[in-house]
Amino acid sequence: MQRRVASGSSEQWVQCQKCKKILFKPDFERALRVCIHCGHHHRLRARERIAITLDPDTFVEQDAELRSDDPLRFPDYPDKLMRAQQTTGEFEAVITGTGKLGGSEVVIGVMDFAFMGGSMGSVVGEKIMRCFLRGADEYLPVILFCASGGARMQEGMLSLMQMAKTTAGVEKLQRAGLPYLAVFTDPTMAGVLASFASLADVIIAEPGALVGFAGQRVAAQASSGKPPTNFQTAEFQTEHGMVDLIVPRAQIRPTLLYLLEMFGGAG
Amino acid sequence: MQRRVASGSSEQWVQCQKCKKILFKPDFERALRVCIHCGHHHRLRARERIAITLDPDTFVEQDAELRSDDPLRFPDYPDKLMRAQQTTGEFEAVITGTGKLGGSEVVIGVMDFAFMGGSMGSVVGEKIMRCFLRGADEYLPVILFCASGGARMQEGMLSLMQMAKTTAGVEKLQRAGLPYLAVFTDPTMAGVLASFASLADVIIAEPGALVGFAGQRVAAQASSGKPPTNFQTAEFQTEHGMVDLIVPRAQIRPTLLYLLEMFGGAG
Amino acid sequence: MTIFDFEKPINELESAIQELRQLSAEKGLDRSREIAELETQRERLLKQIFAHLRPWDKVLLARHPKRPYTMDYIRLMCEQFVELHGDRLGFDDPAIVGGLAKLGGYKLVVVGQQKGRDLKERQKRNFAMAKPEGYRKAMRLFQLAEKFRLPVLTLVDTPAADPGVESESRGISEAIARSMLTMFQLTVPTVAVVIGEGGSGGAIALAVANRVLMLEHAIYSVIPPEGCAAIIWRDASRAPEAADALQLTADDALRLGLIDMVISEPLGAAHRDPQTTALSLRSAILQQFHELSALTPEQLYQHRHERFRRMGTFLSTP
Amino acid sequence: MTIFDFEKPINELESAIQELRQLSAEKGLDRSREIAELETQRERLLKQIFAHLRPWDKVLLARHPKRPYTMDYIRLMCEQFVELHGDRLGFDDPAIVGGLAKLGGYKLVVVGQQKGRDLKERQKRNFAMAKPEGYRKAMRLFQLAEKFRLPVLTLVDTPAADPGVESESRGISEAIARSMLTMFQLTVPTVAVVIGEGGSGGAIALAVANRVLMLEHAIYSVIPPEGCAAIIWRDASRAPEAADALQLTADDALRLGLIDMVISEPLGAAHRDPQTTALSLRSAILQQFHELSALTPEQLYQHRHERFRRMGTFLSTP
Ligand SMILES: [Zn+2]
Ligand SMILES: [Zn+2]
Repeated sequence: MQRRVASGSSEQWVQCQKCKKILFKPDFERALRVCIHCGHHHRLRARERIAITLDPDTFVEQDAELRSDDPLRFPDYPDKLMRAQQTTGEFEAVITGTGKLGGSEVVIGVMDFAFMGGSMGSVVGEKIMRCFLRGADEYLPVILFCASGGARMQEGMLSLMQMAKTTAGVEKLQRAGLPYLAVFTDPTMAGVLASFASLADVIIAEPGALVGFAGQRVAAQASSGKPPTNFQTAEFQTEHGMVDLIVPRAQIRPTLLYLLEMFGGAG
Repeated sequence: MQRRVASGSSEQWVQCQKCKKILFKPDFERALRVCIHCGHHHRLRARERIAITLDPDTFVEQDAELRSDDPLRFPDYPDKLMRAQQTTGEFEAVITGTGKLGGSEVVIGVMDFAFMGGSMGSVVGEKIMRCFLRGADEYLPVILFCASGGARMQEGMLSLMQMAKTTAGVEKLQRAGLPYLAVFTDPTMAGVLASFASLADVIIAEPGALVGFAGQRVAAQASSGKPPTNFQTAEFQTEHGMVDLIVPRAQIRPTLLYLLEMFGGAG
Repeated sequence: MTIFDFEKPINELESAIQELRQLSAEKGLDRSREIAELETQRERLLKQIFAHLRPWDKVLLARHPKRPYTMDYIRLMCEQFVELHGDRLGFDDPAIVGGLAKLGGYKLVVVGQQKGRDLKERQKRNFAMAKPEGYRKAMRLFQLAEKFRLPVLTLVDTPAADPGVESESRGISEAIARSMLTMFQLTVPTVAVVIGEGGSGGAIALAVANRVLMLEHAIYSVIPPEGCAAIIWRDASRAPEAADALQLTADDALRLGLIDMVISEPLGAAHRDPQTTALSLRSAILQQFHELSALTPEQLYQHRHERFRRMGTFLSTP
Repeated sequence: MTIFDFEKPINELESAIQELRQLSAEKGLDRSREIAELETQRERLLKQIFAHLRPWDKVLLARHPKRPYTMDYIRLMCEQFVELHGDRLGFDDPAIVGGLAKLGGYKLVVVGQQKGRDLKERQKRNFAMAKPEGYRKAMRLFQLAEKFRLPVLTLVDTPAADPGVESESRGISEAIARSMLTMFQLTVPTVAVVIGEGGSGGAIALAVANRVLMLEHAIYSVIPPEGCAAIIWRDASRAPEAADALQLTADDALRLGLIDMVISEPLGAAHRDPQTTALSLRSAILQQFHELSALTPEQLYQHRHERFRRMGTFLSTP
């Protein structure tokens, strides 16, 4: 678990986004971008997550050829997509494929918040759907790391339908009796939380991750009382029965291994 | 529905137990013992309930030969049983059998609060269990009118086990795909509410019936806040999602008919 | 009654007709010729206006305070209906109603969001913004339908699921997700109709059906146009432009292949003639159930899955 | 530590032994002969007292504040354990713990009521009086067990289900009933052990298993003896008599045919030697799962139903 996260920057010092303390970058990377002072889990890019999760060099990407269209001719959508592709080096907000975890084959999908806020349009929905279908067809467990602001506005109703479509995928995998584990990373919101994300057999969350349905301001406006201070954190969701366990980043891989072992064989 | 309830008393006037108004007895009986002033539903005896529920002269009692034993040699239990039998004219706190409702055969069980507070010991549990098994075996819907203070203390653990036993009955009937309708009458409490009663496909309650888990004093003691004024009424339970619909006594038979029609055939 | 800009001239004519009628009745004068003339004028005006509705007009019509709501349609369409309450988990959400209905020979489970007509009912119904318990009640009824092999009809009319702190704390996201999951599990015929506002997750939670229909002036959207405008232009007042961009009308949904049928509303929209609207709705629904009755339980399950499997528009690079 | 009347002489001896030991260690004096003598005395006294425990003494032992609790046994018995939280409906009840455990080659779902050791934890755990959400978490874990074919172990230790207003308003009765129903639906092997207090509905909600065991000094009762005494004699202080009448000990349960086995506790009860108790518990549990592993899923389902079908004692008049 102490493998180094790939990094493009050459600076030697970084600042923690939460406690603002200055951190020595090699240490920070070795700690998987968890602040050693305050424990803040900084966001990871999708391929960084894959690197620290799967057995080394076992990831085989799937469905990388899918590209977003602009079905509604929505203002600036093609530009936004192009900019996202340029800044992230990815073609979409989720990277999916297969790989090995402790020697066993799994289907994995990792959302990338850096790509248009991890929003779910037709391509994200299709790729996630294919994860579930691949799991059901090839008799493999499915592991999804969620990081998303919700459905992608720019594809209108088509994005909304991805909520149903991905839920259909969960249903198919469930019916096939295979395990589905979800990891909520910062942030896991709205249309993603309200579809496939919440339906996993076991839900793990990273400490402090933002997890919720509506934006904080909308939630506060719609309520009489003041939201609690930990509102919409992973901790809040755990208190409210929506998360099975909060696991620090370095322990996520061993926890996934344990769960897959438990669900894999007869007792 | 305007059939007359059998009555042993010859007095012409009765007093409403709730609003204390004086009622002309023949009118009171014609109103199925619902006060015309305040709507209070006075308790009915089991055979009275059967008479106003089933098609006339179709009830065939079953398992009437079952009698309570005194397995724990519990203080005064045989005396209590004997007194209950003498005052009620019944041998146990539930009357079960088959009959017709709108021409269709049903299994019916009606609890009698007058018999030791409708408490559930081995005989009550066995008779209710047989209702479910008869329903599953003979492919008949099951209708249960509940009226009970809970498990029968005098049979100790054996009474406790009746909660599980009757629940097993519900499970068998469910698996057979047959309808189970429950009617909560005053009172439906504790071990009966916390077993077969709460597991019906549709739950009807009479207006104002006491429906709850623990005694009111215990509930209040165990809580920080004051119980609401309608605490543990049928209305409270409906607000809290535990009752499908509150139905005045005269409408219960037509409601049961409608529900059985809905559940009886394909759409 | 709220009068929208594009409805103003119609409403003025309608007031004039009303006055003339009253005058005739009170004074015994025959003003039938003038009335007939005004009515022709009204008809022409309605046709003119409704031929050129913009998406934002549809948003306003879908939210129209006189628009028929779920219980109105149930009353107007169904031969019989018994409402069932509660999620059996501690709550009964008035924003979602459900029960057992008879409709043209079918026995159905009907579930729908319910708006309130007056302020008091609106608050009680939380403006049809369902809380988790609303969807959990729906799921319970879906499972009852499955058990007794009753077809399911859902009527969708919600601005959104309730976004408040209470709903968040009871798992509104989970409830929406699981409601969709439950609808995918069913093996009975299911039909959903968006009758007013199809507001994002709160709407699709009840709309995972074998057939999804929309009334002519209903909308279906991933985000309210106001919210969309606030995000794009930081200006919620540009909602009409956002409504254009979002393509949220029934015709858009049909063109995008996301619904099966648009049900025409009477001239001037549903609130001008609820009876006629209910009749159209009824016959459209019966047609769907009739067609679906040819499918086996397994086929119904597969059909629903395949229906949603296809949704989405994307490219595949070689 | 609460010292019960019948434990007083033992505790006095134990204090004396402790003092001597300390003295030996501090002053370097050899008091081993006296210590051995006192220990023999203690052993004899324990035997004497524990040979004549009355039901009320067992009630006190079952509630003993030093008695091992669910998490103690999980720690002492299991090779590995990961706790899972939440009912996925809005709540996580600390009065019931559950998770995935490895136990002697078995992969298990383990669920049990959890008391608190100190005041703070006791309040947090609500004295192991579970609310509806506790049973709903349990049901979710039972269904997880069914899906992945994991045997289920439950550890029962509760004075009662929570009787408060909040629990009533969220359907504590329904939750207890449905927990039993869910356990009846399972087709995996299930074993329940009453490790302390088996308090009425709150206990049986987790005890619908293929095998039900009790620790030697655990109790299982339809009503707390205090409540029973209050009803019969209007005097809660006559609880010891009520405890006699209720026949709530492990031996009673075995004699009445309601449990399958009584697991012996070390001399002086579980709290005097948690390790040894855990070992006995572990081997008893493994034996049950070993025996049950011979049954098919359908047989396990039927076996559980038949087990409870038989329960009850009554006469049948000709
Ligand atoms: Zn920090
Ligand atoms: Zn009265």
